[in-house]
Amino acid sequence: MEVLYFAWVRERIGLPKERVETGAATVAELVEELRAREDRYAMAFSDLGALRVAVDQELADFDAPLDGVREVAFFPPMTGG
Amino acid sequence: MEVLYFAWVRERIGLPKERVETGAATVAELVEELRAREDRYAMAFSDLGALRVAVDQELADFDAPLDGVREVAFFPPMTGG
Amino acid sequence: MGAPRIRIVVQQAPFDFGAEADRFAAGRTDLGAVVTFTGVVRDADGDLQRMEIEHYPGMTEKALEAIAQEAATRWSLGEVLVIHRHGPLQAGERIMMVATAARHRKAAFEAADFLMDYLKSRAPFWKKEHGADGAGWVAARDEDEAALRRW
Amino acid sequence: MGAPRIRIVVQQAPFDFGAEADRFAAGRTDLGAVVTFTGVVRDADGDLQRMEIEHYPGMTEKALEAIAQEAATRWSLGEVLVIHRHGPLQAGERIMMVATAARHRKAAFEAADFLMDYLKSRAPFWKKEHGADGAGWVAARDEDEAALRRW
Repeated sequence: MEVLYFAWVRERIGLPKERVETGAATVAELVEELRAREDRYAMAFSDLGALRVAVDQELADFDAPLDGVREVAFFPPMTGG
Repeated sequence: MEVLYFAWVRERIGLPKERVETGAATVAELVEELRAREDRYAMAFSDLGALRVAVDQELADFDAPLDGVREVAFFPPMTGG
Repeated sequence: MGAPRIRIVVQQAPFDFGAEADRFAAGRTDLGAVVTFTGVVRDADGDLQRMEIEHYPGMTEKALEAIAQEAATRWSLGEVLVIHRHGPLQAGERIMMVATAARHRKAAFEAADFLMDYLKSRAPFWKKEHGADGAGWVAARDEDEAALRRW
Repeated sequence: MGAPRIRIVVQQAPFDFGAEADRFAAGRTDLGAVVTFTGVVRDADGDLQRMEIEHYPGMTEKALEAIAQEAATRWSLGEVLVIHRHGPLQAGERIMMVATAARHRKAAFEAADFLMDYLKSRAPFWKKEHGADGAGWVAARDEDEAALRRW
């Protein structure tokens, strides 16, 4: 699965995207796995209320299932316009 | 005093403006004088609810005083934009 | 942000919407939001030969200026533009435009909406449609008068 | 009036606002009302060196298309245009524009307002301001999220 990071999530983790092999059933489980990796991940995911997630390029909730998903993205609230 | 007519008021009366010598104290009194002149005036002023008036180029009511006024205009509700 | 720059244009000739839009508030670094509204001659039934717009020279300019000043009193605006044509127009031609520039989008949107509501019912223009079956004055709509009560 | 013509553009290069405004819905005789909104890089404190806009290629286009389709479901629109830039921008530069064309002004105004509310909080763009004292991500505003609840 491709995992993408944008804005300050990207800056904290230090990369824009990476390939992640995971058995996580939901976004929340994926977040737990990532958090456990290193401090920079723990920092990026310290406050889920400040984060948004997209699953296969659609906005989703943290309890969204990951079955068959190719791409998950984490980012702060959007500031378009 | 100059009296101006616009849109269908102008068409009914048959002229865009005219000089009127009047002792009318208010717009309503001026309307009464004009109505008494000829049928075309009576027709143009038959329904005051369908008319608007401007006194010296400002929208006004029919009871507006005419003392010192140089220009009165009668027209239907406006349709700008 | 102080008094806005207000520009009012009343003319028979077409105006260059693209050029007006392009230069309106151009390069201002204090205004984050620009809204334009453009009114176009519609031909709903496909039989409009032309529209004639009559106006009240002298009062028109004063009324538009007053409407723009009123908008500037209610919202913090950097620039305001109103252009309105009169005379004969064809279907598809641009009749008029308003533009507002403000710090934030809410003020720019509301002020443009307000300008249009006032301009519809309080600026001395009258439209006559000439069609295959004759000509008729466009009637004011009750909802246009009602729209004024929002503000 | 059937499905509207929808055009979505996401690009780094500047866009020609005047030319886009001029050709949007040009010559249509069934659309009486055109609204445009343009967002401009503000430099409130006079110390902005540049703004960087990051986006999510692929999702951005889909999100903008979905927002435009949603507007077309809620209002009867003839044409919809959304242009949004990314990359580095200077103060005073135009970031984005939306345009809506409808029979009457209420639909055109409301749809443009709606598009902006959704675009602010639901399209994957993030702004970073670079100033004399360093750089910082622009925070989403609670009022932007609240604005969505109007619709």
